[in-house]
Amino acid sequence: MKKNNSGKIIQITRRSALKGMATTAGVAAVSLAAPGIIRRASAADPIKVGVISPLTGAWTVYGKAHSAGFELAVDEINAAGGVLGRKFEIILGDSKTEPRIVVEQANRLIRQERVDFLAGTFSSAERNAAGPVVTSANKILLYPTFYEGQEKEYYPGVCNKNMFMFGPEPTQQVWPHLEYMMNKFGKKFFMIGSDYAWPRVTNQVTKRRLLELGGEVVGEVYIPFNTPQYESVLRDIRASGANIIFHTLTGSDTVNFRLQYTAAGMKKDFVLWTVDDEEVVTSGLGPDVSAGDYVSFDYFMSIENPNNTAFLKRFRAKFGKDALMNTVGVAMYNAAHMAAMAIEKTGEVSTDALREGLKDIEFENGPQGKVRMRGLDHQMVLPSYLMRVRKGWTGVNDMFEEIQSFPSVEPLDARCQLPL
Amino acid sequence: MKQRTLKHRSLLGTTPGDLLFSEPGAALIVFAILALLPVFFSGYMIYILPQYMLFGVLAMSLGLLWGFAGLVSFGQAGFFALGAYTMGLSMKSGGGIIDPAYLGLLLSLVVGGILAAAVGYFLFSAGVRGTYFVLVTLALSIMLEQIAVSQSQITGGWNGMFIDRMSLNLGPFGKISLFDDAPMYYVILPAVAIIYVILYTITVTRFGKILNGIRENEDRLISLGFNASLYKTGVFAISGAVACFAGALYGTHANFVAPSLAGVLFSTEVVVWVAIGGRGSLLGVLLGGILVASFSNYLSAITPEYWQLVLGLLFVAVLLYFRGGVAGAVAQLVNARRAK
Amino acid sequence: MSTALSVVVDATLITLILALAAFGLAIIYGLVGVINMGHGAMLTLGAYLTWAATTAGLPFVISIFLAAAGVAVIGLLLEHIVIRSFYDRPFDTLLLTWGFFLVSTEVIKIVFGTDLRNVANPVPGAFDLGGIQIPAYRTMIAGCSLLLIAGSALVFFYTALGIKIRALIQNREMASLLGLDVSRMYKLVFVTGSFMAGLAGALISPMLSVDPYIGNIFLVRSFFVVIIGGIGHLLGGTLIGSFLIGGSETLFALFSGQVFAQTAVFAVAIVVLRFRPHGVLRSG
Amino acid sequence: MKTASELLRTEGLTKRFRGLVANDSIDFTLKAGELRCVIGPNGAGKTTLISMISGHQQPSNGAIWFQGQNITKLSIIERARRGISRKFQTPTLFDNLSAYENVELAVLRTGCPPRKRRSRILEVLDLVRLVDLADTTASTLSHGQRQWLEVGLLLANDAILLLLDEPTAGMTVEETASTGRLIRRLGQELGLSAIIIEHDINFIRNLQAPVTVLHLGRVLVEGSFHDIEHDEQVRSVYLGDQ
Repeated sequence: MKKNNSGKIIQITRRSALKGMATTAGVAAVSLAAPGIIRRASAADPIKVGVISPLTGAWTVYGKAHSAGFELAVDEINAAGGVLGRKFEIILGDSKTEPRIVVEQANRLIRQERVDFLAGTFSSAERNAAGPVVTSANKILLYPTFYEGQEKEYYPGVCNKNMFMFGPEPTQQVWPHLEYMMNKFGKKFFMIGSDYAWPRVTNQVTKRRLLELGGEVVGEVYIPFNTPQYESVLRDIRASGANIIFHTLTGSDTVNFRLQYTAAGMKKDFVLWTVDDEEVVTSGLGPDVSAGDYVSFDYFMSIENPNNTAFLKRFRAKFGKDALMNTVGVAMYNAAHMAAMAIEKTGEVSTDALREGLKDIEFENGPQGKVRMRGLDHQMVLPSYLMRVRKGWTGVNDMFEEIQSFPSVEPLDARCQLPL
Repeated sequence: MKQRTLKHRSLLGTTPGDLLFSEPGAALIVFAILALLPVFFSGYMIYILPQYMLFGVLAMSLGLLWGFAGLVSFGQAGFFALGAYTMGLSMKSGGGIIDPAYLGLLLSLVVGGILAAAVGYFLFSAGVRGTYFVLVTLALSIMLEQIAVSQSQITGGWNGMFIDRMSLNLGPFGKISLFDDAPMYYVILPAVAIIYVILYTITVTRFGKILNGIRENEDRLISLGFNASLYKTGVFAISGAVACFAGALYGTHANFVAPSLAGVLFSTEVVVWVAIGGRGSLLGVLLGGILVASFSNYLSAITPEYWQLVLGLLFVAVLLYFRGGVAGAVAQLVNARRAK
Repeated sequence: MSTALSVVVDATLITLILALAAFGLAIIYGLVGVINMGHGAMLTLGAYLTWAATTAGLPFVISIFLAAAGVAVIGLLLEHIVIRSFYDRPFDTLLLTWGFFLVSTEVIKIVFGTDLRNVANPVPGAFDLGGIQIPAYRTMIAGCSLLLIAGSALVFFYTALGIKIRALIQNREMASLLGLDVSRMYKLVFVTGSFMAGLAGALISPMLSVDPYIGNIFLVRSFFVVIIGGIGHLLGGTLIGSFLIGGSETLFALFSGQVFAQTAVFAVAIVVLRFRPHGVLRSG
Repeated sequence: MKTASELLRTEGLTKRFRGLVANDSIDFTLKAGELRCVIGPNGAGKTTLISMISGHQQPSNGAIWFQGQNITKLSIIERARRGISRKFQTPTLFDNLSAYENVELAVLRTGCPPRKRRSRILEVLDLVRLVDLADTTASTLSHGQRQWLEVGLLLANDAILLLLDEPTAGMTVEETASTGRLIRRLGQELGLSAIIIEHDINFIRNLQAPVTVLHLGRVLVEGSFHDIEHDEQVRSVYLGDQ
């Protein structure tokens, strides 16, 4: 270590000239600025939409369906001649699954690409990061993910008049199925989730209804991200005497936990109900690990209705027959179509017009059926499905079997200053 | 002392040419260019550049440690995030008798400095050196991230925390809003320049020279009677304070902070900036932070996978072939030119 | 009673699996002094290669050895191209192996994509021990871990090769005077460590989601295992270190949240490092 | 020999490494301004003795007195600040810094006021004959020059007692001779004391300093070079080895 034959370089560096650096900075400055040259909008110009998706980073797995849903919808809108004679143009930004990058990308899309509105962000943290940006720039954000619901204290990440929520929240995703699960399997719940807001709030909301129905929470644990080993948790679950494991782990921890839960031979003794694992994650789990578990969402690829059949046909034509869709991708799809309808309705491409137009808009062709954006709190009214993972499934078509469903579930009002 | 013609540079006066070709001269040009940019440009670039400049400051906080004292920290992002959280909490608290933003900035210096000093003293006084120090700082940033996640009632947990944009409180003369890009730019730019000047000054003072001694040969320095662990604690404290302060400004600029800002991946990104920029030169490091971060932003939209790969390869190449980084290479070129 | 027993069982399993994950690092760090920040990437590579081999239809047992061999080859290349000229500069090897991590993670993403993968559990089911269900596969890899570590220790202490390697570590100059080919020894050690890391990644793959960052879960923990156990104490050090890091996390988690347990273990590890920089097994 | 001028005294200084006894109850005294050579075959414990005096190793038993104070428990740093400064067997320098910067670091620890630093540095460089190489990076100096530079560091560090571990190792005959002249000058002109570990018999002879012979960790004999040269024990130790 002490002998450092390249020390000379370091030494010279400290002492001397970096004039070249200044030039580099200048060049970089110009390259930064070049795309920002102001363009004037005209009637024939496209309507620009900034889409922020997790294309790289920890949640890349969800990123594909996420951006694909929006792209498919935009193709359909443009094929039908666009809106007000203008086509949609997507400008994609990679969030890298990092809230910090969302701030950068949202600003880039708004300030430099001059998009008319934004869609996307994936996790609640990403959405929250975008909150102040869309508030100060006064742009609309269409948010697709199932999430914890809106509480005033998290403004401007929620309860924001510039945000529209296209995914389900717990009173839609969980409440409708609690009675069935309790009657069938028992009243004792063990809650396990990743340690952040979505699992915690989801559990809190679930608990409220559960207690009303006479249920009981016999254990509640939150797991830090990237936990490799689950011995003590599995032991606690076994000791708790629970009937149902209510599961809100996400990311790779979902897989880690489920692999070890299955390996411990606990599948036969408990019923597991997850509100996180859509087609992509369940595919990742594989049939042995996922079989027999319960899942609830607003959308599954396997739900049977004409809308979905037609939707999947178009989706597969564009993205290949093995491409996966999920609740988030479908929410992005709905978001694009509903934004187009809103613009058509108001005849104007502006934030105010889009906000007014989206309120109480109905979309007949949602892959999950007819859906409606509630004007009061910008929360989507959606169906809710409870599914069981089939034993020995071979693909998304036979992955889930339907247990029960509700075509249209009104969520509780958002805990915000209403109307937004 | 015999009267002789001596070649040592310290015995010769500096000529104007020397100034132009010295690091401060180059820094003057860089800051002048940065100061003029908002005159010619507006929009996203003027919005985002202050953020990258703060990344540059974060890089300088590591550059001081690594390039001058020979200590590598894989935990600088932890201090950066700590600063952002400090700012956020201070803005929420309303500040009491002093302006909350100023309180946040002040506290960030204190909190970052004290945490680094405590950790540094704890380790250095027991002779924990180089490689172990890296591992501890790595663990430190993981711990800070986990604390930010788990103390959700204070930090907002994994969902993050909102931070208002600060305004410039001029006391009796009122307040200047920093909501728009240009005013914010002209607050952050001088802050960055001042930090640069302070850090540069540190490197040429007695303290800075002793740091060089630690980097070159800590045992020799101890044998000369220097309390090396105290100097190392000192430089780590300065570095922590600077990173934390930059984080506070970043927080109020981005309006948001989440735990992943403290994470290992971001921490090590800083190491990459510094290596590429050239750890021996604070200006090189500053520009390394600004340029690599901005290229990351632009190129990642075009080729997200390959850009990271290129960055990784560049990092290895710098370690193997250009230990002085870009700044070192530029300096070599300039010196070669001048020698002719 | 059964809780106590199950805590013991859990702690044992965790200790041994962590020891397995840390073992390759312990070899490389302990014997040739390279802080291999690419250790996590080697675990990840081992897991992905296992996935690739099993997906191609190969039996699990063959797959894990192929995967380990693959990682050993990559380790060989890394050593030959980069590391071998930096053995006397631990700081540089630390950064260079981190560079290896950055590059190989991106290459993994490009080659294998970022979809969630998993390797089918080759030994499903659990067996009953006094009312406690113990997963068969985990028990099996815990056993493998013990065998590997004990076996390596035997080689290390009782074979001619092991004695040569130890001589080398104690005095590099002396070893070269004795006519040992120092650079070949170093290469051998580095490749063995890479092989062990690959094997660990392969064995762990059925328990975890195979993603590009799978190995990093173990990276910092593994370092603490090696440091706390004492560098160069291959058998006892690795096991004791694993017990103190992994086992104590289980114990902390009994009384607190999991997040707190992880943070607390790191804090304790740092304090131990401060007061016993050469590990708990070494005096002074 | 007046005790008033005593600079350093060790009492029963012992160092054990596991089973091995490196220094066995060494009583050693050095006057202010005295130069002393320590010789002995390999493994006699010369470097261990110096290391215990400089604080790089802690004695297993015994005490060290410096300027009338017990310094046995003091750290390297505290001893250096009292004026005990050590040159290592292989030159230990700030390799990537210039000779000037090397000496500057040593000066920075002393009470030298900033405006006098430069002249002090040049004075020291002049003394060790490196003033023309002030700008040269230490790692590119010749081995002999590196030895001198390290001696320069000790001088610039305001050392009173210089511990010189093989100062002429790797030097040419000419360099060795001028090193001898330098060390004598230090004693005569600057009133410094030094303990010099050496192998080069000519060097020791020319230095004309008292010699301590260590053997198997013990003081075998002490005296002038002339006495030592003709001492039977010494002869048997050196010749008996062959």
